[in-house]
Amino acid sequence: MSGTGQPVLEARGVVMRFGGLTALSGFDLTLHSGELVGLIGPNGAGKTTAFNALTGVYAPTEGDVEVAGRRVNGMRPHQICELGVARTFQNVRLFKELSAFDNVRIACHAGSRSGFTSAWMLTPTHDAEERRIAARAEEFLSVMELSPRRDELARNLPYGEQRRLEIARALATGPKVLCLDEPAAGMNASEKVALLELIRRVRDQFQLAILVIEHDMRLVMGVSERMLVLDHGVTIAQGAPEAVRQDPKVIEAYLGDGKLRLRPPREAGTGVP
Amino acid sequence: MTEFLQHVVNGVSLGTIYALIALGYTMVYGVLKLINFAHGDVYMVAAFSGFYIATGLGVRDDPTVGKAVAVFLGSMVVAGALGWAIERFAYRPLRNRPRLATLITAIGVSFLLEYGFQLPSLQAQGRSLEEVLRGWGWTVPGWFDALVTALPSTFPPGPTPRFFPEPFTRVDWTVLGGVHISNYDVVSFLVAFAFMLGLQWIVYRTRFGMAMRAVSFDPRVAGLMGIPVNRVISTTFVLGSVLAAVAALLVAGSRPRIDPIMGLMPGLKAFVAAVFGGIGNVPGAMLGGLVLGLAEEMVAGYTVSSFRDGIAFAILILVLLVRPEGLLGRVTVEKV
Amino acid sequence: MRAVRAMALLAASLALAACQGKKAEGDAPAKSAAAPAADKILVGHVGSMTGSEATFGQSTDQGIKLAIEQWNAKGGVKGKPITLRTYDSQGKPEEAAVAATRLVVNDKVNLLLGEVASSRSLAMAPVADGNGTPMITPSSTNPRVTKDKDKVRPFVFRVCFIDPFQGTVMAKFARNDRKIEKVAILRDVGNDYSMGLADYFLAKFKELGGTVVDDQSYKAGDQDFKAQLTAIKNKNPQAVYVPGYYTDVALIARQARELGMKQPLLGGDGWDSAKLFEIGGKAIEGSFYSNHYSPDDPSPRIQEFVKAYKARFGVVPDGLAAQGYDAAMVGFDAMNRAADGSGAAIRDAIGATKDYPGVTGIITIDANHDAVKPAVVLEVKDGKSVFITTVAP
Amino acid sequence: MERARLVLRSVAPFLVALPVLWFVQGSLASYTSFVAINIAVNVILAVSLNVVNGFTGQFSIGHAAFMAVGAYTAALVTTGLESLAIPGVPAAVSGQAVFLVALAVGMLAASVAGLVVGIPTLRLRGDYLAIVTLGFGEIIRVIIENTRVLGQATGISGLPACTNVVWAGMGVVLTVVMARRLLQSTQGRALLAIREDEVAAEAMGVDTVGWKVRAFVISAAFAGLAGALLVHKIQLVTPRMFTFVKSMEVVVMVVLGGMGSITGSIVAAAVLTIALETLQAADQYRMVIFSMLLIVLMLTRPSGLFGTREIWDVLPRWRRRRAPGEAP
Repeated sequence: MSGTGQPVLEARGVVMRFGGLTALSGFDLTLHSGELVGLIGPNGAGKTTAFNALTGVYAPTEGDVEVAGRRVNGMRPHQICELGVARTFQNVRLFKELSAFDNVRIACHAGSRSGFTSAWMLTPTHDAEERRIAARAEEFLSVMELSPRRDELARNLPYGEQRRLEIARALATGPKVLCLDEPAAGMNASEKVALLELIRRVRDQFQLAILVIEHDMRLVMGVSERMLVLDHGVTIAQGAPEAVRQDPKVIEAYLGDGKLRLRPPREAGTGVP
Repeated sequence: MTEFLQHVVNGVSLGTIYALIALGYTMVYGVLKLINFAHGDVYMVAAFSGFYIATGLGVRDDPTVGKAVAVFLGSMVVAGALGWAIERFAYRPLRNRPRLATLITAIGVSFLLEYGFQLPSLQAQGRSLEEVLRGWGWTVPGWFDALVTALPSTFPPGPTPRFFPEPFTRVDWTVLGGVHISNYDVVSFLVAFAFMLGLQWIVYRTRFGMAMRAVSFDPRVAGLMGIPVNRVISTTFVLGSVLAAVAALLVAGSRPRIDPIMGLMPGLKAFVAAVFGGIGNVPGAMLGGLVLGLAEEMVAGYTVSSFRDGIAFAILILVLLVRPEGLLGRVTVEKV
Repeated sequence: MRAVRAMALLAASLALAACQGKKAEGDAPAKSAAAPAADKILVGHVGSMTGSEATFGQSTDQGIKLAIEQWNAKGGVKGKPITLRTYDSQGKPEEAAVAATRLVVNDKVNLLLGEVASSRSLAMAPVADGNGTPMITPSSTNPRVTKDKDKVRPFVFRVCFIDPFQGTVMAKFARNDRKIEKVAILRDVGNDYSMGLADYFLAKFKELGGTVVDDQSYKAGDQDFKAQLTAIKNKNPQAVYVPGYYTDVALIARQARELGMKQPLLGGDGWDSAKLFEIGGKAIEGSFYSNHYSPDDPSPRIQEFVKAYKARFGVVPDGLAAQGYDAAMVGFDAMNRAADGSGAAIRDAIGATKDYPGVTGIITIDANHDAVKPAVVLEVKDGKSVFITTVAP
Repeated sequence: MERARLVLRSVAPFLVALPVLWFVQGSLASYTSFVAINIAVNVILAVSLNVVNGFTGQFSIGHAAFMAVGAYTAALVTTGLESLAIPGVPAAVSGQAVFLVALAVGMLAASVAGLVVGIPTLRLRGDYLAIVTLGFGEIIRVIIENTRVLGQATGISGLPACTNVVWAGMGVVLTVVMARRLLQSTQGRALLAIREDEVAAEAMGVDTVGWKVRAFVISAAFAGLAGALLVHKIQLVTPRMFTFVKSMEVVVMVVLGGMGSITGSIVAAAVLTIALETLQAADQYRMVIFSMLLIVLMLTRPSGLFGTREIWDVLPRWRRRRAPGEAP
């Protein structure tokens, strides 16, 4: 574990309030390059809210978020993305009517510097830029094993491939931190294992810090070095997977009867609005 | 002070027109998320049905309560039927298609009604419709024959404005030392207010309203839950069109000039009012209409009247920038 | 889907039938005809047959139709029958320009008639000039229609007043005859005719020593004019000048009375329609307007026109129908006098029109290609226009 | 060598179009060329509106306002510089040069208007944004009607007749090349991303507000071009040419052609313009038939003629799709 040097992503005392509802309180997180951290908790615990606060979808009500030492509170998501935080969505949000290739190419956009005029005049710079983007997009498609699906419309891909395409798209933004929101949701056991393997490989290849939200505790434990457990917006435990599993508060909040099995979801509507 | 009060009365009276039409707009939008551009034209058709019925009954020379009721009921029936037909034939086939497709058929229907009513009457052309159709080699079915003979001889009315006879006698009062107000202003406002309350009651307190809200939320799921989606939508259209008919008669009664494009501007303004109030929101439509009417009135009365629409729209844009969901619209945060 | 197909069928057959119907009526030659046969005279009319000003366009068209039918009954111009081809401008200048081009270039009309609004006639004028086809506008009053900057447009004429004349007439009448000192103006801001009249009225009225206490505006088609009227009422003028069209004036008059205003309204020839009295009712009583002629004029010329029009179209003609009729009549009269059928010859003949007894007055075309004719001022009394005075140009 | 090839590729459409248009110009009768110019203007309008409504997925119903700004600005330039002759150059050439300047200035002015309208996209979406564009259209009209320099309701007449098939055609080529190259560039894909999913686009580093404003600016500039071309054909500019109805006509063209389809916009603009012209023969039934046509077209092809695709993507698909007997 590379717990030294400047963290790539740091959250200190982040609080998210929606009207009277506190969806997240006192959320702390330090993420270093190369780390793979699991963020777990029952439904409505505030995991996605934490993601949204980190990536700028919501501005935190209180607290600070820093990316590579730079405070990003109140920045728009695209600015945070440019600083190196990329994400996927719990309910896949691809550009449905565009091809897989285009989906990834759009994400390569962040690094593009040529403007409208050069696009219209087809200047050599623009040409080079387009070629660079295309090559990059191809690369990420192949990393996520989607090359054969290059020209398929995103909405026509099977679910698992849509999930992978979302990761490819996030990778294409050139992130330092990758936030994955339930990447394995809806997959069967063997698919999940394969996906997590892939994620780990991606982390090693691109030297990323990865933050994964996952329901399935066993799954995350297998891959992550560190875990964070949320319940009702409060961080109730964090640390190495083994330690977290033994934590009585986690067992109380999450595991109930002590077995590794998901508790029935809480009443709907206790999470983010 | 008198001038100001007069402006308030005028503004509320104008705003009431917008509100009455906007209520229908907002109902349909609430359920279908569709900008029913033909709504203003249903309003126009209702005014003309009222005109033909009133002419047939001789309202102009001898207005009675019974005739007034007949005029109102008759034109409500025509408007309701038209609303139903528009939904059935122009909108329903596109129900699950891109929302803008329906917008274009709405514009098409709007044009069709406007230009159709601008055609010179067959009487003026010296031909009967059957002759024309036979001339084209069509056989005229019996029911069509009956329908045509039932139509007034001066139909379509053509582009020249018509005089609309008062369905009930106009009374003007002078109050507060010089402020003029008529019974039409009062009745219109009360009717609009009653409609607002009634609609609110229907939407939130009846089984039908519950079905409407369900359809509005997600028509597909509502259908799966056993709600007769088509019937709910049809009924909403009929309801909205009937509202338009009442609005048309109240407006035409006090501003007795009707013509085939009379629905265009009020329809547009009512749409603006509905959005301004928070589209889909019943009290919002009422409030939006009144605010728009008052804004226009005050701008015209106290600043340069040639800037009336411009300044009214500028105010509107500024308010929308501060409250992007309209005055009473609910702020919806997209779930990410 | 069945409904869709039925509608498609209906639309298609309507289109087809409309074209066929046209041919059957026989008032238009086959579409592909490159040039009118020498034994026929083809007249083109560009009018707003649909859209927000369709009522004006259709009235004008009917006036023209009546003129043609009357000439044809007499055997046509120089023994040749006249046919009419009307194209719709939808009230849009750009459509008017295309329609004029089509009539002049493709259909090769001998005479071009139209438009009601100056903004559309202005779009047609370059077409007429550029192709050497004479054009007469029945009711476009803006000076620039016949005069481009300082140059008179060679082929463009009009049979109506120009804005300066009519605005001035009413200002003189109000100030000198009625001794009015304080007047308010309510003009249609989107209508160049109304703007022109109001501007010239304002200038002349001030010149004659009167004061304009308020200058408000409205937009054609508005339902409510009470805001402006309330403001005007507060300034307490002795009369209100409303140089708009009857469609709006009738409602304005009503709403003025509803607000307790008793001042007379003053207006221009845009008021001329029976609908004004029908919709305006008692409210319009006691108001004055300037016009080309008085429909009550007992002269047989006018009475016969009114009678013939009523018999043909079932309604009383309005001012626009009368002007359309006159524009066509002046044109045919000129063609009858012209040396030959060429555009230039007809143009010269129109320019030479002198003391033509039209329905809308005795028309003489001056060097500016404008009609010189006296104006009459009428008062509305008992639902009729009553002649008050004549104002010479 | 490579550089020369790139430059050539960049200007090729214009090099090809210019002689073709010269040839066409010479062979068209003046009525036909008038209709052709009308079609060209409508194509420019539809394709440019497609940038906002089709590519970016915003809903603008105030396109006529941008047209008006471009038209009036260009008219002021041509009338103001009419007497100005560039020394040593024939009058005709100098007139064309002035016209080119006028078009450019018109586009610039319109794009500034586009910037003003684009800014509310910061906060407004969907129908609320539509109302702002509509309101802006009304405001522009009201301003023109109240400004003496712009001729109020009468407008400015006596403009030089500069627009011909070559100018209008080059306008179309410029607009279409702009739209096409935009669509194939990373910038254009940013717009598509906004249309598809604004939240996701933002999260992928697309500055959604910035690109939306830019889309409005570009779209407005070309609407201004269309306006400037039109008024220098009919030699007149009046506020009546830029009403709400005009804006709606352009929306109809875009939706009918298929949102986001460039060729769709072109075909729809041409078809509708020609249909209206042909229907002149139908007398008073003209607009009635036209509106029925509109309804029928929309009911039979609800996603527009070509959907979001281009004509060449669609034509073979038709054949393929019809084969298994699927209902169209």
